[in-house]
Amino acid sequence: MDTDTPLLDVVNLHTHFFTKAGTVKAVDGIDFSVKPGETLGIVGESGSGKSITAMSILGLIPSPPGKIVDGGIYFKGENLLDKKEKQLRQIRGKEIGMVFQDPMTSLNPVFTVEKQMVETIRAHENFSKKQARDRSLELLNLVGIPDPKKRLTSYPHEFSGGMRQRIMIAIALACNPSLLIADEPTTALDVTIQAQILDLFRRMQRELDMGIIMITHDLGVVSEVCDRVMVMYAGKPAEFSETKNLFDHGKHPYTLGLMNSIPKITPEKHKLEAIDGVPPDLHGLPKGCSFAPRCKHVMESCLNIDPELKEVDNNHHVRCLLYEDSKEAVST
Amino acid sequence: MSLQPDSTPDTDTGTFNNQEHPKTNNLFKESFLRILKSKTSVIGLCIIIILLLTALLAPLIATHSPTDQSIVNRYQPPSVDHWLGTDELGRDIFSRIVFGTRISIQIGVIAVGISMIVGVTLGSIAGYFGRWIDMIIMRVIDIMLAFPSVLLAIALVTILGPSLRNAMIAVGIVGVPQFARLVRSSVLSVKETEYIEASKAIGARNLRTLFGHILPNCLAPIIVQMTLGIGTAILDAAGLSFLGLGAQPPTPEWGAMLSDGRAALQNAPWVVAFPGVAIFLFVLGFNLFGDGLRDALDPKLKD
Amino acid sequence: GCTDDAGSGSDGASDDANAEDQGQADEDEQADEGSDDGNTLIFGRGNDSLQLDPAAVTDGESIYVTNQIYDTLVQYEEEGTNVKPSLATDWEVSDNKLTWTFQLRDDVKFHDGTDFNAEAVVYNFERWTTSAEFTYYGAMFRATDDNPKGIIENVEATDEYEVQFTLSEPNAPFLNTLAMAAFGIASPESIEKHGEDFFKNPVGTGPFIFEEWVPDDSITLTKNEDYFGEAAKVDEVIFRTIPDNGARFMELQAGSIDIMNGLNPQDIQNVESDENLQAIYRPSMNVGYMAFNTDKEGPMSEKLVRQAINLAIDKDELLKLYEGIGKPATNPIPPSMWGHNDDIEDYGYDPEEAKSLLSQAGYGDGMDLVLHTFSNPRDYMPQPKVTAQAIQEMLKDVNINVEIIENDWDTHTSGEDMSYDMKFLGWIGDNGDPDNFLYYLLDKDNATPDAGNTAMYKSNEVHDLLIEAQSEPDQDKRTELYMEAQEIIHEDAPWLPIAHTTPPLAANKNVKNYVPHPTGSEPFNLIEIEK
Amino acid sequence: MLKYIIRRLVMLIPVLLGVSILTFSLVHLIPGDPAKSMLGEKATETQLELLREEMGLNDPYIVQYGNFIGKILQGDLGESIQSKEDIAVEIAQKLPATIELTIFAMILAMVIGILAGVIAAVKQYSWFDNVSMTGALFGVSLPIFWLGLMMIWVFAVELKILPPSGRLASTVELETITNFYLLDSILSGNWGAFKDAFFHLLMPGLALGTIPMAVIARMTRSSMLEVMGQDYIRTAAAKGLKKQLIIFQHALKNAFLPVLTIIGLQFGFLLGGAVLTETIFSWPGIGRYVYQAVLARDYQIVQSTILIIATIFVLVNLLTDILYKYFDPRIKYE
Amino acid sequence: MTPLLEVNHLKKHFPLKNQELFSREKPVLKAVDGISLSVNTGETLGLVGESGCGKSTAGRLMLKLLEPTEGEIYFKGQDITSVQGEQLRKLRQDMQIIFQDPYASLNPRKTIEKTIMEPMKIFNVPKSERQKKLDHLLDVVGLSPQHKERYPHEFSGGQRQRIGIARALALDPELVICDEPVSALDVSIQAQVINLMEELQDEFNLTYVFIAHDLSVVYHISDRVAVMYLGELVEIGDVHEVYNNPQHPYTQALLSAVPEANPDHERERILLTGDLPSPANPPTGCKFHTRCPIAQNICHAEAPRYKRVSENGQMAACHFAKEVVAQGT
Ligand SMILES: Nc1ncnc2c1ncn2[C@@H]1O[C@H](COP(=O)(O)OP(=O)(O)OP(=O)(O)O)[C@@H](O)[C@H]1O
Ligand SMILES: Nc1ncnc2c1ncn2[C@@H]1O[C@H](COP(=O)(O)OP(=O)(O)OP(=O)(O)O)[C@@H](O)[C@H]1O
Ligand SMILES: [Mg+2]
Ligand SMILES: [Mg+2]
Repeated sequence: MDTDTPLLDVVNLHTHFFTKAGTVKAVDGIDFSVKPGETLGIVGESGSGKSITAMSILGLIPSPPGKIVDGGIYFKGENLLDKKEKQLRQIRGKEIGMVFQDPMTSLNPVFTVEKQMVETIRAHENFSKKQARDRSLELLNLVGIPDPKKRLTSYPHEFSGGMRQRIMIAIALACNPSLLIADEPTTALDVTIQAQILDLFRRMQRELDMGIIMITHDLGVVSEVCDRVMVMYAGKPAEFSETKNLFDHGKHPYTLGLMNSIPKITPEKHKLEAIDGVPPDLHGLPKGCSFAPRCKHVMESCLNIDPELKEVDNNHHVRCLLYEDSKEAVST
Repeated sequence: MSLQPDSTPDTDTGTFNNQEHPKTNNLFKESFLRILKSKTSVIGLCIIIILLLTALLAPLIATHSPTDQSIVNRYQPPSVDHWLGTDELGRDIFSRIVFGTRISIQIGVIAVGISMIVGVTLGSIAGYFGRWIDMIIMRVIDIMLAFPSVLLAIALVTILGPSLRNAMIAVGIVGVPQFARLVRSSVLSVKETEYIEASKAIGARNLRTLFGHILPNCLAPIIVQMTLGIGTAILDAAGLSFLGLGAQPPTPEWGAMLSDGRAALQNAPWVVAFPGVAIFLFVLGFNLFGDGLRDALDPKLKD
Repeated sequence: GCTDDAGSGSDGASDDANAEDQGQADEDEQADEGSDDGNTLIFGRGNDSLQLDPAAVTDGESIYVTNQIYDTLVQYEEEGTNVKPSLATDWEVSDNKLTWTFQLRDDVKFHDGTDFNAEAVVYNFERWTTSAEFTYYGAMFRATDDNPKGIIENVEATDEYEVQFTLSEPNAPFLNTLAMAAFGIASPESIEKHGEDFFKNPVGTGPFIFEEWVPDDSITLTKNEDYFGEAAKVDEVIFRTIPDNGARFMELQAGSIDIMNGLNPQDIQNVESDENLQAIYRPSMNVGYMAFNTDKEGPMSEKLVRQAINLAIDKDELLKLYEGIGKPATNPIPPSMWGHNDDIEDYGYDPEEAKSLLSQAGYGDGMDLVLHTFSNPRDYMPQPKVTAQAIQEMLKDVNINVEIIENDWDTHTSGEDMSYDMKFLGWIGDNGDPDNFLYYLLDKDNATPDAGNTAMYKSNEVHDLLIEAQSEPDQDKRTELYMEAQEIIHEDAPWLPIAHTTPPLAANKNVKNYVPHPTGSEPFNLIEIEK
Repeated sequence: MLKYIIRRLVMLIPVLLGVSILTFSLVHLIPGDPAKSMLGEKATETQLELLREEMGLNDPYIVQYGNFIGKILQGDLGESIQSKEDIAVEIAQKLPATIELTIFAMILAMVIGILAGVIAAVKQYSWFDNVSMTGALFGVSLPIFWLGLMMIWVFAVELKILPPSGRLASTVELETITNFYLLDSILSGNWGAFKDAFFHLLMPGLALGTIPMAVIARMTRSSMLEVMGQDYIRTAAAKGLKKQLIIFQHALKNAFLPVLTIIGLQFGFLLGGAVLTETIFSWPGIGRYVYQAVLARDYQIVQSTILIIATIFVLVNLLTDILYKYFDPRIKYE
Repeated sequence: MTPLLEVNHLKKHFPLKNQELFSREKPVLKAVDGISLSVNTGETLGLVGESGCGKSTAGRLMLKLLEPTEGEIYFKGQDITSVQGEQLRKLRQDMQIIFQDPYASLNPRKTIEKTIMEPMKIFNVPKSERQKKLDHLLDVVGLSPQHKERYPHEFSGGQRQRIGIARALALDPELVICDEPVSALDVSIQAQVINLMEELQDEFNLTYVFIAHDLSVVYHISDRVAVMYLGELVEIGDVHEVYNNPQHPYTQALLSAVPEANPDHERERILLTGDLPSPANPPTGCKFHTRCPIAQNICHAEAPRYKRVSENGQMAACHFAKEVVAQGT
C-alpha cells in the first residue's frame, strides 16, 4: 500500500491568524498524506488546530484574519494553494467532500434537504433537476435514511441529529469525492447514534474507495476506524503512526498522557493519570516544546529547544526531545 | 531533571494564562478599556464629554446671554460677533445652543430615567415571576406599543399641558415599553442559566436571586439602552417642542429654537440649521457611544 | 303634489346644471391642455374649511369660500364696511327702527336652478333659529335658549320679492350685520334635499358654483355664467390647503398657486424682491391685545399695575417684529373704523414711571406673572410666541418676571384655565360696527370664562354706555358714546392693546383686481389673471 | 397555520380593546371643549350647552365609551365633531395618502438598507462598510423634522428641483380611484401625474425613510455577520457553491429574519413619524389629520383614527409574524 | 440502614403549548416517567442514558429544584416531596448540585470569593468561619487564594468546574448531584476533575449521584449505575455487574456502542436502528420496543415490570430478562 501515490499530500503547512491580540499559529508546520482508501485520523485537544487543518485543505480559512503562510497542499499532485477561487470551487464538494462536527447547525435551516442536495449536485455535475433529485434519493438511501422520497422535502429541523449527520454525509458524497474530510462527525451525537455513523463510515470506505480524514478527539473513535493517526498538540504534530502501533507503542508523553487519562471499561478500576495544567493558549506559546509546561518528563532543554518530528520507527514519527538520540521508548 | 514549571505554587491548576490585562478583573473596567479601543465610540465619548463640559461651563463659553434680545438685530447672519447668527428676537444663537446643552442633558437624563425605572421594574417583575403577572404586564405593554409613540406623547403632553417637564414625562412614558421588553427578555434568558439554578440550589430567596444575580446580569443591555435611549429621548422631545408642545419660551431648547426659526427658513436658514446640527451631534454622540458600549459589553464578542 | 312638482323641477334643474358643469369641465380640460392659460385661479391657504354652510361655522376659512357661493341681502362696499345692495335692491326702516323692509331682486336663480325669492329668505332665517349650530345668528342677534329668535321677532315675505323683518328692539348695526358673509342665502330646495349633508353641498346664488371638495386638500368652484352681478373673470377657483406658511410661500414662488394668505412677515421682503410676485395687504379691521385678568386676586386687579405694564412696553420696538404690517394700538377699535377715539394718547414707553406706579401699588419688589399665548399665528398677531418673549424681556426691566405658557388655539380659548395673569388674544371685526368690538370684548355681560371678555373687565359705566349705543339709531350720537367708553377703558387699562395689523398676502404679478376686504373675506368675481 | 392566524386575531381583541380604552381616556382627559372649538369663539354659553347636550358630552364617560365602542362594532366610525364629515369617508381619503407615503418610505428604506447592510457585512471593515455604517449612524441621529426642513430648503428653495409640499401639483389632473396616487395614475395611464406624484413623494419619503433605512442597514449588517459565521455557511462554501449564491440565498434568507421583525416595528414608527413629516410637507394624510383633531378636540376623529392606526400596526406585526413562517420553517405556530 | 435518598415512581411531565385552539387534553412532555431508586450514604450512583432521556430532570427533581408531577422523595428517611419555602431552603444545606456547563454555571458578575461565600452568607455562617472555610475550600479544589478576587471569565473550563465544586461543598452537603460535570471539558482536563471528585468524596464523605452520558466515565466513578431510557429506568445495579452482564437489551446496545481505545479488541456490535423517540409522544408498552433488536408483540402491548436479575440486586425492566429469585431475605 505504500506504493500508491498519495491522494493528498500536505507539506509543512502553516496557517496563522493575525489578530489584534497577536498572531495565532493555529497550524504550525504539519506534514501528512492520505492514500486512496485509507483513513487518516487526526486527534488532539480542543484548539490544537485540527479543524483549521481541514479548512486549510479546502481553502476555507477566513481571510482576514487567517492566512496560509507556508507549505503546500498537493491534491492528486496539484498544489491547491496555487489554484484560483473558481478552480477551488470545482474541487470543493466534488473532489473533496466535507462533514462537519455539529449536524444541528451545519445544514441551512431555511432550505429543504432536497434543495441543499440538488444545489450541490448541480453545482458540479451537468444534471437536470430531475436527475439531481434522483441522485439525491439514491444518496439518502445509501446513508440509510428511511423513506427518502418523503424525507427529501423535509427541512433539517425535522430530522434528529443522527439523521442530519447522515444527510451531511450524503451531501459530502454527492459527487463521488475521492477524499472525505470528517471533522468530529460524531462528537455531538449519542453513543448509540455514534456507533451507527461510524458504521456508515466504515461501509462507505469499503464501498467507495475514498481517502478519509477523520478528525476527532476521541481515541476510541480513532482506534475503531483509522488506519493511521496523527496526534496534534498546539498546532503541531506530536506523533504520527499507524493506529495499532500508536496504541501499543505510543511514545510521545502527550499521547501517553491522553491514553492514560481516559477512563476505560476494564474489570479492574485504577486511578486516572491526568495531564496536569491546561491546554496551551496559542497566543503566547512558550519557547521550546509547547507541551513542556505540562510534561511529566520535562527536561531543561525542553524549555529552549522545539524538537523536530523524527521517525523513530518504521512509519512512526515522534516530536519529542526524549527520542532525539535514541529510539528507545519511555516506559509508561 | 530540573522541573522548573513544577515550582509554581498552583501546579494542579496549571499555569494561569492571563497576561493580557493582569489588573483588570472587573468586567466593567475591562469593557471600558475595550470601548477605548473602538474609534467610533471614542468619538462618541468625546462628543458627550464636550457636551457635558459645555453644559457645565455654559456661562464661560457663551459669548452672549442666551435670553438677551435686540429686536433691531434680529436675523443677523453668522458674523464675528454672532458666530452662528441671531434669531427672530436678535438673540445670539451660539449662546442659546450652548445653554441649550443643559436643557438637552436634563431632558435625556430625566426622560430616560423615567423610562428606565418604570420599565425595569415592570420588565423584571414580568420576566421573573411569569405567569399571570407577566401576562397582564405584557398586555399593557402591547397596548402601549400598538399606539404610535409620537401620538401617545402628543396626547400626554396635551393632557398635562405643554411644558418642558411634561414633555420629559411624556417622552419617558413612551420609552417605558422598550425597557420593559428588553429587561423582561434578558431576565427570561438569564433566569434559565445554570447559575441562577445554582443560586436556588444554595437556598437563595427570590429577591436575592432577582437583585443579586439576575438584574446585575441584565445590566449591560440596560446600560446600552439607556445610552441609546438618551438620543431617542432628545429627538422625541425636540419633536414635541417642534410642534410647540415642549419647552416654553424663552428656554433655549433646541427643538423649540428650530421650530421658532422655521418661519424664516428662506431668509435666515441658520436659525433652523444650527439647532438641528446641535441635536444631531448630541444624539450622534450618544448613539456612537451606545454602539461601542453594546459591542464592549456583548459577551458574545469576548474571545 | 306640490312637493312632487318641486322635486321634479329641482331634478331637472340639477340635470341642467350638471350638463353645464360637464361642458365647462370639457372646456377647462382643453384650456389646460392648450397651455396654462391662467383661467384657473388657485388660492393657497393654511386651513381647510370646516363646513361650507356659512351660518353653521365661524371659521374664516369656511366663510372665505362660501362668500364666493352665496350672496347676502346687502353687501359691503369693495373697500370699507358701508353697505350696498346685493340680493336686496332697496330697503327702508320704520321710524321706530323696529321694522325693516327689503325689496329683492327678481332675476336671481340659485345654482340648482330654483328661484330666489322672499320665501327663500324667510326659509333661511327660520332655519337659523332652529339650532344652536348656527352660531353667528345667535351671536349677532343675541339668540338664547329661551329665545331662539333673538332680536328678530319675525321675518315675513310680504310679497314675492319683498321681505320684512320685525325687531324686538332697535339694533343699530342691523344692516351691517346682514352684510356679513355668514348670512348668505342658500337654496331651500337644496337644503331640504341634502339635509344633514348640506354643508358639503352648498347651493347659493353667488358668482361661483361649488364643484368638488377634497378635505384638507382642495375645494374647486366654477364660474356661474348666470350670475346676476358682474360675472367672474376666471373660469375656476381652487382653494388649496397648505398648512405651513413657508411651504405655501414656496408653492407661490414655484408658481403652483396664484394667491396666498398668511404670508410670514419675514417673507414680505422676499415678495418685494421677487419680480414675479406682489404683496397685497388686507386693510386693518382688527386688534391684537394682551388682556389682564382683572378678576384674579393679586396684582392684576390693581389698575396701577395694569397701567404700569402699559408704560413698560416699548410698542415701537415691539412692532418691529411685525415687519411693517402692524400699527401700534391705543384703543380696542381700529382707527379705520368710525367711532375710534383719536384723542386718546397711548401710555407711551416710560419704564421709570412704570416702576413708580408699581411701587405705589406695592409691587416695587417685582412679581411673577403668567402669560398665556397660543402657537399658531393669527392675522392680528402674526408672531404670538415671539411677541410674548419680547414682552417678557421688556417686563423684566421693571422687575416683572413673566412665565410664558403656549397652548394650542383650542386650549387657549377654551376658558377652562383661568390661572393666567395676562393672555394674548385678538379680534377681527365682523360687520364694521364698534359694538362688535367693544360689547363683545369689554362689556361685563361677556365677562365669563367662555365669552369674549377675557380681561373679565366689569365696568358698569362702560356697560351703560354700550347698551345705550346699541339702541341708539343715530350714528353721531353713537360715536360719542363709544368715544366716552374708550376713555374709561383707556384709564382702567384692562388690556395692553398691541397692534392693528394689515395682514399680508402675496400673489403672482399677473393677478389683477384682487382687493382684500377688511372683514376678511371678499368675492372673487372681479379678479383677473393677465395672460 | 390558519388556526394560528385565527388565534392571533382573537388575541388582538383584548389589545385593541385596551387601546380603545386608553385612547378614550386620554382624549377625554385633554383639556378643552369640543363644543367650543366647534362653535368658535363667538358662541354664547347657551349655544355651547345645547351642543354639548346634543353631542352627548354631558353623559357619563362610561356611557360615552359604550356608545363609541358600540358604533365601532357596527363599523360606524362616527362623524367628525367639527366638520360633520363621516370619519370613515375622511379616513378613506387620508389613509391611502399616509399608506402610500409609508410604503414608499419603507420600500426606499428596505431596498437601500438591506443592500447596504449586505454589502457592508460581506465586505466587513472595507471603506464601503465604514462609510455606510457611519452614514447609518448619522441617519438614526437625525431629527426628521429638521432633515425635512433642510431638504425643503435645499431642493425646493435653493435648487427648485423638487416640490416643497403636497401630493400633487394643483395644475395636474388626476382621476382618483383608490386614492393611492401612484396607483391611480398607472390605472388611468396618466404618466404626467405619475411623474408629478412621484416627485412629490421623494422628499417626504426620504425624510420619513431615513431612520428605518439606517436601522435596517445596521440590523441587516449585524445579522448577516452573525449568519456568515454560522456552520451552514461554511457547509455551503465547502459544497463549492458560488459566492453570490451563498450570500444572497443561504445567508440572506437567514439574516432576513431579525430584519423582518424590525421592519414590522419600524412600520409603526413610520405611522407615528408621519405626524411630523406630514406637517412639514403638508401631506394630507392621517398623521396630520389626527394631530389636528387632537388640537381641535375632535374626540371622534382621535378615537377612531388611533384605533385604526393601532389596528393597522398590530396587523402589520401579525403579517410579519406570518412572513416569518415563510422565511423560517423552524417556527412552529403553537 | 435507610438510604440517604430514595425516590419512588417519580414523574415530571412538562406541559406543552397547546396546539389546538380549544382542546380538552393538555399535551405533556414526559421528561421523567416514573423512576424509583435509592442512593446509600457514601456511594456514587451513576445515571446514564442518551441525550434527552431525562437525566438532568431526574437530578433536579431529587433536589426539588423542580416540582415533581408525581411520586415521592425521601431524604434521610424523611418525606420531602411536598416540602416548601423556608423548610426547603434549609434542606439545601444538605444537598447540592454541580452543573455541566462550567461557563454558564457561574455568575459572571461575581468574584470567586463572592460565589463561594454566598451559600454561607445565606445560611448565616459566622464571618470569621466563612473566611477560613473559603480558604480551605479553595485549597482542596486546587485553586490558589490569589484567585479569590477574580471573575469567572478569567478562568479556564477546568478551573471553573473546580469553583462550582467548591460552591457546592461550601455548606458541607451530604448529597451532591453532579450533572455531567466533566462532559464539557477536554479529555486531558476531565481526568483532573474526576480525580478531584474522587478525592473529595473520601475527604467529605459525600454521596454522589453522577449523571453522565459517557459510559466509561460512569463506570470509572460509580459504585452502582442506573440506565435511563425515555424517562424510565431500564436497568440498575452494581456497576460491575451491569457492565459485565447487562440484562436489558438497551444496556447491552449502549455498552457495545462505546468505541474502545483498543484496536486489538474486535467486538460484536449491537447496532440500534433509528433514533430516540420523542418524550412528548413515547411509544406504548415497553418504550424501547421501537429500537429493540429482540422485540416481540408483547413489548408493543405491555410495559415490562422490574425484575431482579442478579443476586446483588441488579434490576432490569425487560420482558425477556431472566428473573433471579432473591435468596435469604
Ligand atoms: N478566526 C480565527 N481567528 C483567530 N484564531 C482562530 C480563528 N479560528 C481559529 N482560531 C484559533 O486556531 C486554533 C485552532 O483552532 P481549531 O478550530 O483548528 O481547533 P480544533 O483542534 O478543531 O478544536 P476543537 O476540537 O475545539 O474543534 C484555536 O486556538 C483557535 O483559537
Ligand atoms: N423546563 C422544561 N420544559 C419543557 N421540557 C423540558 C424542560 N426541561 C427539560 N425538558 C425536556 O425534557 C426531556 C428531558 O430533558 P433532560 O434535560 O432531563 O435530558 P438529559 O437526559 O439531561 O439530556 P442531556 O444529556 O441532553 O442533558 C427533554 O426532551 C427536554 O427537552
Ligand atoms: Mg474543530
Ligand atoms: Mg442534561
